[in-house]
Amino acid sequence: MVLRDPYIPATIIEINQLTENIREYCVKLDKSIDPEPGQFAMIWIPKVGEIPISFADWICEEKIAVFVIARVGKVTGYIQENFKTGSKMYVRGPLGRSFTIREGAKCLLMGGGYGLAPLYYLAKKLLEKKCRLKIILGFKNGSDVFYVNKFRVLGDTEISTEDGKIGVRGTLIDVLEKVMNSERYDMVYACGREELLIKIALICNAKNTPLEVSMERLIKCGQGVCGTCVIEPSGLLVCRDGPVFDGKILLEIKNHSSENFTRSIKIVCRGASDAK
Amino acid sequence: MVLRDPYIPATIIEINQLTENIREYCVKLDKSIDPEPGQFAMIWIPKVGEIPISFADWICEEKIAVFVIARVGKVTGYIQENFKTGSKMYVRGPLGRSFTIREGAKCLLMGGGYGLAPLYYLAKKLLEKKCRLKIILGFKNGSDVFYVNKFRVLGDTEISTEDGKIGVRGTLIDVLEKVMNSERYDMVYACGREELLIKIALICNAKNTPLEVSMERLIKCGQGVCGTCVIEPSGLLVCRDGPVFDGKILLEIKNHSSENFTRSIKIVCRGASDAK
Amino acid sequence: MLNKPCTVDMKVCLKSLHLINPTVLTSGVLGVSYSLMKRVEEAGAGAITTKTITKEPREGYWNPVFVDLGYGYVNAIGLRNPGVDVFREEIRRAKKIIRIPIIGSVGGRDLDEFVYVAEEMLEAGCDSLELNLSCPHVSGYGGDIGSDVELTSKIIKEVKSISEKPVSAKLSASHAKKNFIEKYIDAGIDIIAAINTLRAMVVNIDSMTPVLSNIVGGLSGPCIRPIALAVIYDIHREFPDIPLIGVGGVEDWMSAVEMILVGASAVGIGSAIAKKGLSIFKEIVKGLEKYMEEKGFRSVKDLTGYIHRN
Amino acid sequence: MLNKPCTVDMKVCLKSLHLINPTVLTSGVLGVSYSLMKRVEEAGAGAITTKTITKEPREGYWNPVFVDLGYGYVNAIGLRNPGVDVFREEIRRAKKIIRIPIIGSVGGRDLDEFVYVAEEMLEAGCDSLELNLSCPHVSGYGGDIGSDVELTSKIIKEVKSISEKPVSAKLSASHAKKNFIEKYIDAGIDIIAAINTLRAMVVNIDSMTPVLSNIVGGLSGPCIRPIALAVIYDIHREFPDIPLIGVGGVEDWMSAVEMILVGASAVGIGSAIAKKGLSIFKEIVKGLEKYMEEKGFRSVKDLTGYIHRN
Ligand SMILES: Cc1cc2nc3c(=O)[nH]c(=O)nc-3n(C[C@H](O)[C@H](O)[C@H](O)COP(=O)(O)OP(=O)(O)OC[C@H]3O[C@@H](n4cnc5c(N)ncnc54)[C@H](O)[C@@H]3O)c2cc1C
Ligand SMILES: Cc1cc2nc3c(=O)[nH]c(=O)nc-3n(C[C@H](O)[C@H](O)[C@H](O)COP(=O)(O)OP(=O)(O)OC[C@H]3O[C@@H](n4cnc5c(N)ncnc54)[C@H](O)[C@@H]3O)c2cc1C
Ligand SMILES: Cc1cc2nc3c(=O)[nH]c(=O)nc-3n(C[C@H](O)[C@H](O)[C@H](O)COP(=O)(O)O)c2cc1C
Ligand SMILES: Cc1cc2nc3c(=O)[nH]c(=O)nc-3n(C[C@H](O)[C@H](O)[C@H](O)COP(=O)(O)O)c2cc1C
Ligand code: FES
Ligand code: FES
Repeated sequence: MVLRDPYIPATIIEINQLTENIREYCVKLDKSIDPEPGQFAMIWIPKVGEIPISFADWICEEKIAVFVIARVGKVTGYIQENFKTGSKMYVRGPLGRSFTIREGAKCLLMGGGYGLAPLYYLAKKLLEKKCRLKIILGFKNGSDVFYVNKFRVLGDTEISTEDGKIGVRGTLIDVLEKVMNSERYDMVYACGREELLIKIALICNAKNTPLEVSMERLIKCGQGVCGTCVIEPSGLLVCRDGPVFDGKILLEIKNHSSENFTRSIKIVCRGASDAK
Repeated sequence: MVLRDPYIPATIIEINQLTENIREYCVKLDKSIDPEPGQFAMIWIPKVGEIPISFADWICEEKIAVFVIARVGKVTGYIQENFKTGSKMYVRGPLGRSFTIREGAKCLLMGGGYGLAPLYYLAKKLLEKKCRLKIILGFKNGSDVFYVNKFRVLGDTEISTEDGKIGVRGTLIDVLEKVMNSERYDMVYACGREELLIKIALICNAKNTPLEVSMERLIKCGQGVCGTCVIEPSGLLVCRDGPVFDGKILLEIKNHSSENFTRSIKIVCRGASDAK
Repeated sequence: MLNKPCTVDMKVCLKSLHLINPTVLTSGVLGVSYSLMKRVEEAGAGAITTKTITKEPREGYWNPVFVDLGYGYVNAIGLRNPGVDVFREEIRRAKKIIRIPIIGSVGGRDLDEFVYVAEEMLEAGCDSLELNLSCPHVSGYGGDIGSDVELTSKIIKEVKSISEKPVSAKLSASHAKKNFIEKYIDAGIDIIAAINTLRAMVVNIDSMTPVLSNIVGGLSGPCIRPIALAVIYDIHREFPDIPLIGVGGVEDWMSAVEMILVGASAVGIGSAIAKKGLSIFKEIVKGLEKYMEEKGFRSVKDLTGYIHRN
Repeated sequence: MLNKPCTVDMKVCLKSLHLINPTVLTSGVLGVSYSLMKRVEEAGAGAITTKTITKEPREGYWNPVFVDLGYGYVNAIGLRNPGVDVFREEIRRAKKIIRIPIIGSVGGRDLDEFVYVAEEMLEAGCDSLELNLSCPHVSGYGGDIGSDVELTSKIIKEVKSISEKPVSAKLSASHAKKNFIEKYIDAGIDIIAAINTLRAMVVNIDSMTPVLSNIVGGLSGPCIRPIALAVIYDIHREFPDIPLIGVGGVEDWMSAVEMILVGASAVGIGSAIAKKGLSIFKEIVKGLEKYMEEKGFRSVKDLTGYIHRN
């Protein structure tokens, strides 16, 4: 097919403030797509920028995609400040590799922050495939909690907050250790900050439990040609080989998201920072 | 679809000498096509040239096209001199507009020379649509006669030769006048030299009988952009609006094939020759 | 028409050349006979450019001359034309029956040929001239002229001196450079049309031969539109006052909008006719009109170059 | 391998650069880190060209930087690279684990930058250098250098004077002219790689804006192959002795065959990786091998430029 450009026009039909920094955007697309859980879209705001955002949900019949967007910088800031119901964005995707789903598996899902987004869509799809779900959600403070009731409908859900206002006081990891000690899971899925993912990977590795994680790097082309989103030393590309990877890659990773995410000269110097 | 080029490789599997100048080539195509009677192919012989040839038959299951080729000049001469079973040519098509077929109609088909080619394929298709066929074939001499038995199977066939060796002595037109005086036809189809077609058009016009003719002009692009195959004064293009036209256009034609066919500076000067 | 007021003005002016709408039949496609020009007018075109005409008749290259690649076309017709002495009559006849402007495309190998052909075309009644400085596959013509900016400027100056009608330069993408165009404007050029086809070839690996008899030809069609858009964008940014005819890959009303947004006052339509036939003109005019209504533009002029102001 | 003797020689030589097969990762695609280069070697490439490296780090342009059009791509990455001082380490590390040749792509705004970067790249262990004279969307770099034939010749001469390794010039289609190349050869160039992307843009008519943040970018992919083929054909006809790397729209073994037939000794593979991933290298090598067997060619060398002799 000869394309005009790969962007599907999309109109915001609903915005929900989830926490101080995080909002949920329900957007109606002009064309149907078929995202799988874990895949992401590139969201283009003309004259502002283009960023990768995971599918938090997809309502096929109505061509509605749900995006959960945390305010971090230029583009996400612009969206939160300027976008209203009726505002337009342009979506290219779905891109990347999705989570693996095994029928009837006993699954543990864990995540924090906007990492809940892909997990929510995953949880829905897992249920469709008759999986049993245990869900662990971690938040910084009580005021950061969101989506909990939506998850409770899908499976047995536990929460941790560092200030202890809701659920267990502590982090995801505290809950994880307890849960993993009392039961075996066929599959663990995790999504959140990379330090957290590494800890989860170590635990799962020790317990010999398969783990899939969703990873982040700066995304430029999104189609596996520019090399920006590389994970060292494997040479795997987040946009193409990921964003969902086997948790094992976290055990040997060399360039971490914290280094990679700085949109400064540092990003481009990733080669150098690895060397040290 | 992204094409490499529009040419389908084709291999000659059978050659039959029909008359001194005319041969029948059965070629097996690498890819299936779906020609309708009256449509043509551009046959490309690398390093030699490319010419328009009508489909004389198409055996769908085996992807075999039949071309009846008269020797006239460079490319047709090359084909007759060099092509054997196993030789390769390249086919682009089907191109152009086909004959109109009305279910159950009473049809008169007439043609001469390699004009029989499209008529044969047409006759087969008409029979499939339960039409009744009267066929008139005209040849110069007894030695020019071909395809007659193939036509006889399909309908009531009469022949004329100018030397009288086979069939009626005289031309197609003599037979036509007789036939048209004794019976009415729903549709007349004709294919042959343009002088002949004009005479047929005059007769059909007088009798108020619908006529479709297959026309020729020099074909360059074959896709309706270069304008080479134009028929004046209508501006109709043989490669795109034809080669099959309503016989009426013959009554007002300004540039005749004889002028147009000379591959000399004359062709390019068509504009001028019209002016006179 | 009665119950819906026509709110959008489709007329465009390219200097003194007035078009009822911004669609222009581009040079080399169907503009070879009065009858075809008439059909193009009836199909709804705003103007017609003739095939490039040379002094002497040219037979052009042998078949194959045109290759459809799906995403574009490669052609090497070879400036096939009957020569201006014959074509003059074709234009005269066309002028009697056609009301939209006819732009005569002038070819030549040197100053003299350009001036000779231009003079004849004007005498025959052309409403404008377009100098072919860009055909990429006929040695000595087109691009070979256009690469020599001094010669080209001289040609423009001379042709302008004999012409009261607007004169346009048809440029190739590789010659649409700032320093070239500055000189053309100094020389008096009125309009710029860009782009012509890009030198290209098609290879058949089964026969191990080129497909075109001339070996090389010119690439046109949808796939060159990104290149044409950048050329028109660049020229309009540097020279916002010169009217531009955007040519290259216009295949529907959306591509016409793209061309106009980046700076074209009118759009040329060429090889898309292979796929869509002549109905493309009305399709584009209708689609463009509807788009402008929806976006609230009153005239094509307001849409021209809008991307630079948005 | 045991019961079928390997009758076809896939090795190619570009001057003193020896490739196990004629597929080369083209500059700007994945050649940004040692780990990616390793993956490309494992995928079966014959050689790797690095991203174009400049003296200072360059962040490149903001998103969007890459647009898929179906028939091709328009990109404006903006020569994003960490600068040669950092990239030197990447090359050193790559050289330790990679056996196929690494061609360092050198970028610069002037003679000094080219020489500085070239020197560093050589010291880090590059097996060859490629001078980027053709990137179409970074002002001051690439095509802006390549359009100045005198400066370019000087750069070639200087780089050659410090390099014992073969040096290639990466040309754009519009600068691949006979009189340019003559001078490059006089200046000592060893290899020519062509073509780079063509200046292009993509417009979104719904938002009425350009899609790329940089507005203009470069067109690559299948749709530029007809242009690249004509460039390689033209160069090989005029200069049959200079080894050519044919780049532009190579998307499968058939397009590699086309490139080699018209005169390429090796083929560059770039944006096709977006569609096919890294498996494209083995696919091309296998397909090419089979084609040569069927057609009775013993070596890629025999196939190179065959269309000129057929
Ligand atoms: C596959 C994938 C899926 C994602 N899904 C979501 C999602 O569902 N919801 C959501 O809110 N965010 C998601 N992100 C992160 C999101 O893309 C970034 O937050 C966003 O690109 C920041 O853009 P900005 O212009 O607002 O920030 P910038 O102005 O570009 O940067 C502000 C800060 O954010 C950091 N940053 C830049 N790029 C990224 C990045 N790719 N990831 C994280 N931090 C970054 C910078 O280093 C800087 O410190 C996802 C990222 C990836 C790679
Ligand atoms: C739609 C169409 C269908 C055709 N179908 C058949 C067919 O089924 N069988 C068949 O034998 N021929 C057919 N022809 C005619 C055939 O195309 C020509 O005979 C052929 O192009 C001559 O090529 P050449 O290189 O051998 O002759 P050239 O060397 O090009 O010319 C030799 C002589 O033939 C004349 N000539 C050139 N082009 C044509 C032409 N298009 N038509 C007629 N005479 C021409 C020249 O004026 C010259 O006098 C068809 C033509 C058209 C337009
Ligand atoms: C068959 C054909 C013939 C052409 N002949 C000419 C010509 O004679 N003079 C000219 O200036 N351009 C000629 N062109 C170039 C077109 O005018 C136009 O610049 C080019 O095809 C790009 O537009 P398109 O993509 O709409 O076809 C020709 C193009 C085609 C396809
Ligand atoms: C994303 C991308 C980045 C590129 N970066 C460079 C570069 O840094 N240096 C360079 O010489 N060419 C660069 N190019 C051009 C390619 O090397 C190649 O010449 C062009 O893309 C045509 O080949 P293709 O059609 O196989 O992609 C880049 C191309 C793409 C698609
Ligand atoms: S973002 Fe370009 S390769 Fe992943
Ligand atoms: S042959 Fe070109 S228009 Fe018919």
